[in-house]
Amino acid sequence: MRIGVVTFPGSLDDSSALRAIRLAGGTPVPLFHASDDLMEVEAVVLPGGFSYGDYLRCGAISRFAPIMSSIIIAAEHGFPVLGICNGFQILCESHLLPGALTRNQGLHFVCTDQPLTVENISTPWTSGYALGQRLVIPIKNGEGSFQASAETLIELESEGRVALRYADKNPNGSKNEIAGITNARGNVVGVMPHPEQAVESLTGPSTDGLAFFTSILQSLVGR
Amino acid sequence: MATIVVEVMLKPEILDPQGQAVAAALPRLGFTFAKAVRQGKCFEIEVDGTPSAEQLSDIERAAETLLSNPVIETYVVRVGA
Amino acid sequence: MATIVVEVMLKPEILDPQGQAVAAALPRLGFTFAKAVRQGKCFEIEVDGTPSAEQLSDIERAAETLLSNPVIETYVVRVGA
Amino acid sequence: MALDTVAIASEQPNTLQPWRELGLKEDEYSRIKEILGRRPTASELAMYSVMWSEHCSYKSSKVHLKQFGEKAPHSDALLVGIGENAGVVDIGQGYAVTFKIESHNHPSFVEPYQGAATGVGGIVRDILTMGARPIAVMDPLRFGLADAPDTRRVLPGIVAGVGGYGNCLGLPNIGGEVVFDETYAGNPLVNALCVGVMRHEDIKLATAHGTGNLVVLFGAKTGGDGIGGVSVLASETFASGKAAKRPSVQVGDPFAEKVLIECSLEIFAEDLVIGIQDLGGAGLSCATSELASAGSGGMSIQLDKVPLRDPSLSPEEILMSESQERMCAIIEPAKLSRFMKICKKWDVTATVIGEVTAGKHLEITFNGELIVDVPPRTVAHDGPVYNRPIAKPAYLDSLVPTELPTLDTPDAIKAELLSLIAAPNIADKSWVTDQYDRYVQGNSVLAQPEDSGMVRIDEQTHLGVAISTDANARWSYLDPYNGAKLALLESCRNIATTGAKPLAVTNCLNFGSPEDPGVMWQFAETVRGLADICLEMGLPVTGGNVSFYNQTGAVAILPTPVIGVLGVIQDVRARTKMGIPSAGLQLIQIGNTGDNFSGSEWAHLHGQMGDHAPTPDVGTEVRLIELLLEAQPLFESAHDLSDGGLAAALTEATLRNNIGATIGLPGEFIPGGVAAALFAETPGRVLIAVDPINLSALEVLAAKYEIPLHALGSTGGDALVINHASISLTELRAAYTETLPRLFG
Ligand SMILES: Nc1ncnc2c1ncn2[C@@H]1O[C@H](COP(=O)(O)OP(=O)(O)O)[C@@H](O)[C@H]1O
Ligand SMILES: [Mg+2]
Repeated sequence: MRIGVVTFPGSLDDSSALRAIRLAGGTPVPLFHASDDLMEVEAVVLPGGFSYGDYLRCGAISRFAPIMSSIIIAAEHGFPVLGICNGFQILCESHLLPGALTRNQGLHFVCTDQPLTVENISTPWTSGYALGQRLVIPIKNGEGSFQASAETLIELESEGRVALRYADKNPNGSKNEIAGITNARGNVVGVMPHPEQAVESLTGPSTDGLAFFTSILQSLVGR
Repeated sequence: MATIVVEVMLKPEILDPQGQAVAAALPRLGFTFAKAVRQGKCFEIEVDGTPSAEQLSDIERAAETLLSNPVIETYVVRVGA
Repeated sequence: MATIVVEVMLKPEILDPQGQAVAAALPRLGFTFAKAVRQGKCFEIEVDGTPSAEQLSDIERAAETLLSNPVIETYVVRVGA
Repeated sequence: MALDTVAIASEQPNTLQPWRELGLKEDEYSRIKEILGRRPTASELAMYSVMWSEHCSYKSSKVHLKQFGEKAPHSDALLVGIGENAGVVDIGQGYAVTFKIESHNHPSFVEPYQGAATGVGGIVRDILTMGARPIAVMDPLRFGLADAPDTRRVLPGIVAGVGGYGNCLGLPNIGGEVVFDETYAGNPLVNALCVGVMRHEDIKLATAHGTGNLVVLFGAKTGGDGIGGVSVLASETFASGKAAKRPSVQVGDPFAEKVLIECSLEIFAEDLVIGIQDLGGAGLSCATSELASAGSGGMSIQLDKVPLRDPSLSPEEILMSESQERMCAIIEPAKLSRFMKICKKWDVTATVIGEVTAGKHLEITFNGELIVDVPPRTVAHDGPVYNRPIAKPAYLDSLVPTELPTLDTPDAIKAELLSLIAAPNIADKSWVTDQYDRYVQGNSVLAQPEDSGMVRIDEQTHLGVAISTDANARWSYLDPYNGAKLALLESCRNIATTGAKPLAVTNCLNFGSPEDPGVMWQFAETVRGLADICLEMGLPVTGGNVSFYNQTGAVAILPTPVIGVLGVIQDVRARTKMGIPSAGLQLIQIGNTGDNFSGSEWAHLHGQMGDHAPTPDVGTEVRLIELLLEAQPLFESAHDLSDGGLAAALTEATLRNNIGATIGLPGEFIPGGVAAALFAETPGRVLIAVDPINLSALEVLAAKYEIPLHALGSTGGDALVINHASISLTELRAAYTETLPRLFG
């Protein structure tokens, strides 16, 4: 099962995302921002990092990369896309997901082992979790505060499109403790926490992130 | 040569922790003038000669699509010196 | 109530990677108007009524000591609407 | 201003030149004239002045640093030693590791964010230059008192700068230090360490040879950053009143550096460069003269080819500019097009600015006019050497022994412990370290607050490296010779506590003014101690950095030799962590406690310094390290005892996983009683938790290495109980964690 990971200039967690796909049993495929060729992958991960230095706004410049034009078209037809951290920011800037990620309330970059709860298991990226399951996954970002208009928040909540929520403490001032959301169709998911950094107990606080990658492989098999 | 200034501010309903931090710091330094502070970005764009109508409309479009994110921000374009 | 705007820009000799990133992105989107772009911060400060001379001089001092770092930045204070 | 050419310099020998303003001494200026047989051109003067500055020439430290060569232990692991951008050691399986610490102290006082950010950027380029992929950073920091107003300006800026740059590069920050002392007010120390890994065959050196090979400048465009920063700023005390001495600050662009790293690694992978050098202090002056000097000598440069960010720069300014994120490579003409292609892929500007020539001179032209014509060695390597006067400082004669309370009651134990662990030097540092990405790259096996940082090198074989940095400036103040030795021993112990074997050493020597004989004595003693201990421990010094002039008026900082030790672990899965993992374990202190209050944090809390540093017991430390490495499979957790003594170690070990402990301290057997047992900072001790079934095996090993074990008690419960003093973990945590957030928001 070929899963792509896009490297933008300034992507940082691309190698970890490739590793996570491999550990989950998939075939990781590196994709480069400057080409619009999706290399026959069946799903794609937009990894964390500081694409284009996060200058202007996080994700604002990457959204215009050639690879994104292919991804946007594919996503509108149901192609599975997971955006992690900077990838989530890119998805919002691309309008594949609503809302925006803004400066953390505490004004600092925050790297911590964050408790979360899973709130939606109907997406191909979260189907391997149990509803309400508690996870501990690292967050590490300076602009992770999810903001959206009141109507958008009502829409997300009423349609059950909040995928992950911060538990115990809100680390950054996100509206409704939102840590991750999905589009209406469920194929596009964006999360601020880094599941690819919680796939081995040796290097992460848990292995709670692995199910994002096993979920997508399962979903693709079942299709 | 002219300078165009694009000011981008967070919408009033969006949390502005940077502005809040400044508002909190001012009185600690003895400055009491501010009722509220919001922090935004500004871009100084240099263009050749006086900007044409077409250029100005291009700048508007750039401000709307690239320089600001309409989900959370508003912008103003000013033609400077 | 008046709004004071303080614009803080990097000095021209200081590297401005953010402005450069914007300048590089504009032509990729087909916008060719910009000869150069610099990015700075702006603060919108609300004060009660028309600002007094004393308030204005306070604002100048705040701009110099808190809102900007004179080692690398310059600022302008404008009284807005 | 008219261009000052070599021809004009020959014709007009009497032109007045601002050598003094550029930081040169009269005899140094005469020597330049002697070398050239004429007065220097303005550009040559600029080059010599920066390259002969303290920062670049090591003119005050050289005579001492050569001990690292003279006393060097034989080491099969050393692949590249002192003298290159960073030393390289063999860690087996075909891997080589390079690591180094550098300081960026003064710039971080002037502009904390950018100063610290560019400090990280600079050391990362040094590591990259060796041909290595940078894999982690660390940041030993020193600040003025935690509650001083200026610390509230300096610390958040520096921390944000270290994080802002390192996080954006995707380098995990796996450790560092945060220490407060009033002598660092006005002189914060920002030391940055980077470690990188490569295959043996990929090692690159800074050398230019092969007539006709091209000199290529790639990376950011050149602006006016930090002009004069190196010579003026780093050679004289920074006096806040003299605005003219302020440097123009260097501003970093971590994104540019990130793409420069990826671009360079792709270039290395295709073996496209003959030699390579980063542009750091003294910019192009340094890079061109060092490359030429290390090669055959001849090089010609067309300075007008250098891509500029600020077109108004004069040739002297271009030569001196410290614009960040630039590299200089020597490549064969046949490989140029491939080189350029890779640069284009990463959107990195690359320009041929000259070539290697058959001659022996570095010749630089500007618009066709010859403005520099020098033997490069005289610029890069044959700078002045000073044997500065040395005198044992008077303060050492007026030191007084500590006089501290005894701890007789449970209430006294509790109160003293809680105030100690809330002291800024001991308190939890996560306010700082949570601003650093410790996970990125997915290979961080250990990071702060563990005793050392540890990174996996190979996912198949599980090979890894560990790094720890340490300095105990108070001990160095009391006794710089032993202070340096103790810092190195502590670093080694930290490495061994996590399960790795010490292999090599780097250092960053932060001191006051070398023109003060007392400071110079501290420096000389430090280097002597460090060279001696490295020889005794069989560890090579692979490189380092010296930072002088860290002083305000007549007051110098505490002598602060920051020592970094690199260790190797064959299987990272076997590493030991510092937190107690479960209840029902035995807590044991390895090593004896003595009456070592001088220089301790507890004495400091009581306003005392004391009069002597502990005497290092190298034999015992070596056996301790051997014991730690052999007994490691028997440990459930292990934590080095250092600042704050056993009290701090117990706090950290219990709070890590929120598992309490009950211990009894037989104070009557320890000189200094219960107070010493808890708060003395005797070196050579480790706190471990072991499963009772492993106890006898541990005892056998300890006996073999003749290392004493002391049973302290057992783990479990939700309190730390010490001799009837019971402190709930909640109370303990509050005291330990609230200090930094309260001070810095
Ligand atoms: N304290 C020290 N211990 C050992 N080597 C040192 C020390 N200080 C400087 N060096 C070595 O001297 C050489 C020159 O240092 P430096 O000029 O700082 O290098 P760079 O210009 O690459 O930063 C380097 O090889 C460095 O490792
Ligand atoms: Mg170097």
